[in-house]
Amino acid sequence: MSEWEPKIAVFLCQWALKSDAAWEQRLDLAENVRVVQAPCSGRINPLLLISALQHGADGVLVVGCEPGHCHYKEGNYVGRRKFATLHSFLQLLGVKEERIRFVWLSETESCSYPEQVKRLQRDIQELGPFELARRETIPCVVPARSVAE
Amino acid sequence: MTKKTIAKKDINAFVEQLLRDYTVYAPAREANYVTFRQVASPEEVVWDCLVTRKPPKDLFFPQTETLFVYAETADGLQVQPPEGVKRDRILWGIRPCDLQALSVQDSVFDTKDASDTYFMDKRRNTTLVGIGCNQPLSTCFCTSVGGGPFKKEGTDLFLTDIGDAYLAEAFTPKGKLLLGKGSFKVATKADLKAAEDAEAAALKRLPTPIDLEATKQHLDKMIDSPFWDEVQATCIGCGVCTFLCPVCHCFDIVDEGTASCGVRVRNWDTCQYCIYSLEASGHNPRPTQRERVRQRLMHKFNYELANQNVVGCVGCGRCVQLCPVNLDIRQILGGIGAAK
Amino acid sequence: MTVATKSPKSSSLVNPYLPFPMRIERVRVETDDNMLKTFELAFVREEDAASFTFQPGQFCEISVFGKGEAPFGIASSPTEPGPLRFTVNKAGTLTKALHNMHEGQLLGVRGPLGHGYPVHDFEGHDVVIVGGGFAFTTLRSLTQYLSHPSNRSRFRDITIIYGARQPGLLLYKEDLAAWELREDLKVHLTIDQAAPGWAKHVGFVPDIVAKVAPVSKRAYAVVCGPPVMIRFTMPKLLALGFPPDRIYLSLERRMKCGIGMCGRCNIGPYYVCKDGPVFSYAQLEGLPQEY
Amino acid sequence: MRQITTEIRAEARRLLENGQVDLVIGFGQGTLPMHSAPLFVQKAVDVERMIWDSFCENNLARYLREVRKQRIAIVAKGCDARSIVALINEHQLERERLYIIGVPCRGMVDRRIVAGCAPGEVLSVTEQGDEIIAAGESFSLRLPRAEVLYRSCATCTHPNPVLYDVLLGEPVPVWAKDPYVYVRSIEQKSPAERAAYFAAEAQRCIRCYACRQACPMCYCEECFVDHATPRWVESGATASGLQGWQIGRAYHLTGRCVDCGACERACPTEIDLVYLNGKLCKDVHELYGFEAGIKVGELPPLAVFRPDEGPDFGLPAK
Repeated sequence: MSEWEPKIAVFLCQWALKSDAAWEQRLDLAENVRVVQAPCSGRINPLLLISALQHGADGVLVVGCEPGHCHYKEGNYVGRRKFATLHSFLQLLGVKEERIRFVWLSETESCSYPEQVKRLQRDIQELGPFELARRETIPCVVPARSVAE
Repeated sequence: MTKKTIAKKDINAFVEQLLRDYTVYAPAREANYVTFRQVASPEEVVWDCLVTRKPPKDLFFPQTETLFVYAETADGLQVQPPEGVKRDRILWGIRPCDLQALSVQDSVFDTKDASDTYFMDKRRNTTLVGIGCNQPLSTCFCTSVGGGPFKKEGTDLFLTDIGDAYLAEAFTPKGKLLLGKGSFKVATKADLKAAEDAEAAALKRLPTPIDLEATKQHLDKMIDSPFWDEVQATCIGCGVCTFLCPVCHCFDIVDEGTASCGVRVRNWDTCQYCIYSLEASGHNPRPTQRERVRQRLMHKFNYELANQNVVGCVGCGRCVQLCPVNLDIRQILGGIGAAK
Repeated sequence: MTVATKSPKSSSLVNPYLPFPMRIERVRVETDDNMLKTFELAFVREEDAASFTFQPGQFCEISVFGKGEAPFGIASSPTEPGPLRFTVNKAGTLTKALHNMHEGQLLGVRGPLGHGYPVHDFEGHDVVIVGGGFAFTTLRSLTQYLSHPSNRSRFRDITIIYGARQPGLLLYKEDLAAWELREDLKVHLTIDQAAPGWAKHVGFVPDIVAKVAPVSKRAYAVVCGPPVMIRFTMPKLLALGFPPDRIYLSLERRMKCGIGMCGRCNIGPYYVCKDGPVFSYAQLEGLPQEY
Repeated sequence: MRQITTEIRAEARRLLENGQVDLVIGFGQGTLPMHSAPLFVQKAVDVERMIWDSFCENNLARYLREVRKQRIAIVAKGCDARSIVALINEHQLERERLYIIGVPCRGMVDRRIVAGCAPGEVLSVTEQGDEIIAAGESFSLRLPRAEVLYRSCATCTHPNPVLYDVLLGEPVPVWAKDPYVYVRSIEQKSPAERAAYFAAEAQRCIRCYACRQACPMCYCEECFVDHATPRWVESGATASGLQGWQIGRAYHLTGRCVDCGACERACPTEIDLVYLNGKLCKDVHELYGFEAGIKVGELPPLAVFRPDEGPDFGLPAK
């Protein structure tokens, strides 16, 4: 287990990082981090979060804009109810609370985004891998023989 | 044929011995019901369950089965099917209805044109130990569809409960082999009489045969019958009847993975689902539940007779017991003769 | 490709689910709307090429790995050497992925599957070929086969009636042009509505069948097209005197296994994959019209 | 019960005879003991086939969206009526098309519990007051009705229809105090126990989708599980495929589920679905004060929001 490194899936509202400096650091190529941009945190299908976990993510971070600053006025409020109920539901299934994190970044905090990702990585490192089943087809097992033999 | 008996007190030792040489599947408890699964000890075997929740078909035709793994490598595209059965298997305690169902599946998966390697591999490497049904349930109707509570066709070894002992009849070399693994005695005349009595008593509890040929002929003329509108009205279009049917064999083939690597699997599928026959264009040759219910009945009582000379229903009663809206195939069959 | 099964008996030596590889040699766009492409596939292994013999009307299951498998009629004729041709309409997930593939890429193929057109029965008879839209693929195979110099003399008059919504949606335009030049083929092309520059038939295929009125005596009709075209063409052919056992249809259904096991493509007791895809109308009469 | 059966028949006869409706959806005698089956009645002569007893377990509201008849009467117990309200609120039904025959419900009897108590196959069941009498070939068994109710019925707090055109019989007193008592008992387990429990339950799924098909609220034209691009969950009976299906199915009912338990009753492998759905009901109740299908016109909780509600997602409250 000592070599195990958690994989993090980030669902990022494309408007949440308010400055170019913050946008530069969105970590979409960082090791063990995958960033999925969404038009708005309210537009993120909860199935995507479940799918990410089943595909190999150990932690999920959803980043949205702070209240009053949603590009679409109220999208983040719609998202909030979805995430709050999903989060609670997954805990019933034994998924640990800390595994999924939702953050709303204010304009001034938007540069703290890389720190948020790293903090989640550290927390998940403590928590261990996702509790429920992963997709069995990943990673693929390379067969021994070839059709083209 | 060899007829022997084994005392009930010795049966666990027999199963114990079989477990040393085989992988054994038997009716056993799962949650609050009994179903076929692998057992590790004789104590797990449930003896008094006539109709298991799920039929043993998934031991030959698993709900999800890998056809092959594929991967793109430097040498091109590689395709590798999984290995076959490694250790000989025993299916312990299969009932005559499920045995008959297996023979129907044989006629689907092993034809003159093609043979399903996956199904046949498991079939060849499995010894079937059947057991008769002394006390058929109220939902049993094997006798209606050409079966019987002690029908032994297709079994390797068949057990009949005769009180303190089981009468054991071996029909194949595979079955005879098992007789050497337990404390069997030669059957006496009294034993054979007891078995006959058990069969006669069981038959009394079961319904009379229906005229399958007449049913088929009725169905030939019932393609557009309003009968289907009536019987389908309350059907909710789930897969309970077909997935729990020991005969139903439909499947879907799906790739799980990416273009460069993954597995091709087959999954049980059912004619009752809307998407079963839905085409990519949006056209659906069976657009409503009416066509789907008709397909299920037609397939079982007309098409399979026409194609394989077998009936696609063995009267196990699982669909009767577990249909969420109590659509009873016995009632539907009764209605076919009377319908226009 | 080895199949790992224990002591298989002879009939099950071959795993019917394993595809063999074929390479895309050429892709061409068939129609103006870009929805139809013809793929020319070449065998990768010589033994596959050697053992692959087929009849017009048969089909293959083509694997696009990661998306699955789907059946496609073989559009080339056994008389044409070289790659196999398949024309694919972009409709669902698999065909979309296939349309994005290009020369050199590998596909998996199983086949040939099903039964083709009964060409031997056609010998000494007229043959009327009726097609609509993108369902002309195996009819191309059939036409090429019947009209091949080594075969042509065995058949009497050959009439082709083929329609599409617009001129740009007709498949195999080069072949159609070549057939029209031949004196031993009667080619009737039609489009649904008049279009500039179109001097041939205008109207739906069933109406053109009635208008052309091919002689039914000593003739076979072969029909392939969308369900609605089939439904309206049948009465016209019957009215012209074609008996049901001399009308053949090539049907399409959603398919998976291609060998009569997975259960989904049946029309009555027949499986389209195994017993078809070519059926005589006599076979289909009285069965559910589930096509 | 017998009284209500008579009243249902009379009402159905009246509605069909005077042409007020084209179809009455209710229950008829099933073919097995402890099974009553959904019944469609279109002719007044057939109303005698209608019954009302302790085994009318299906949620009949699931049929409403599929029936194309113009005017329908439906026998609705508490949960059916809530589903009807929820469907109206989601614009899946027109109130004007419906004639709701409300029936106060005493909870439906779980035939699996009865069968589990019996020493042999149950061949007949009768009711006497608050007792169920189950009999087989060599036994007769008396069981207190309250102890053999379905789990969802035992915790039901809306046994009386919330919407009806006619109410047959007297409203029944509500017996359950806490509708979420069962969910709470699961919540109290450790995360590891909960994960193991969910995995074990989901593992028995055979993907027959009876839960979905039995549900009045599962009316999507294409279910997420049937979607090919993207394929949200694995297609097969693999652990992740089964868990993904169970998660997606339940979660999609957030704020829409009326906790009727029809899904669990339809399940052939007896998977505990009620705790999944119950959790969602509990959360929307506690977080947003919402219970599905109670008020006509009330929007589902995931379609609305209040700016000042929680959680604050790491930001200090303003």
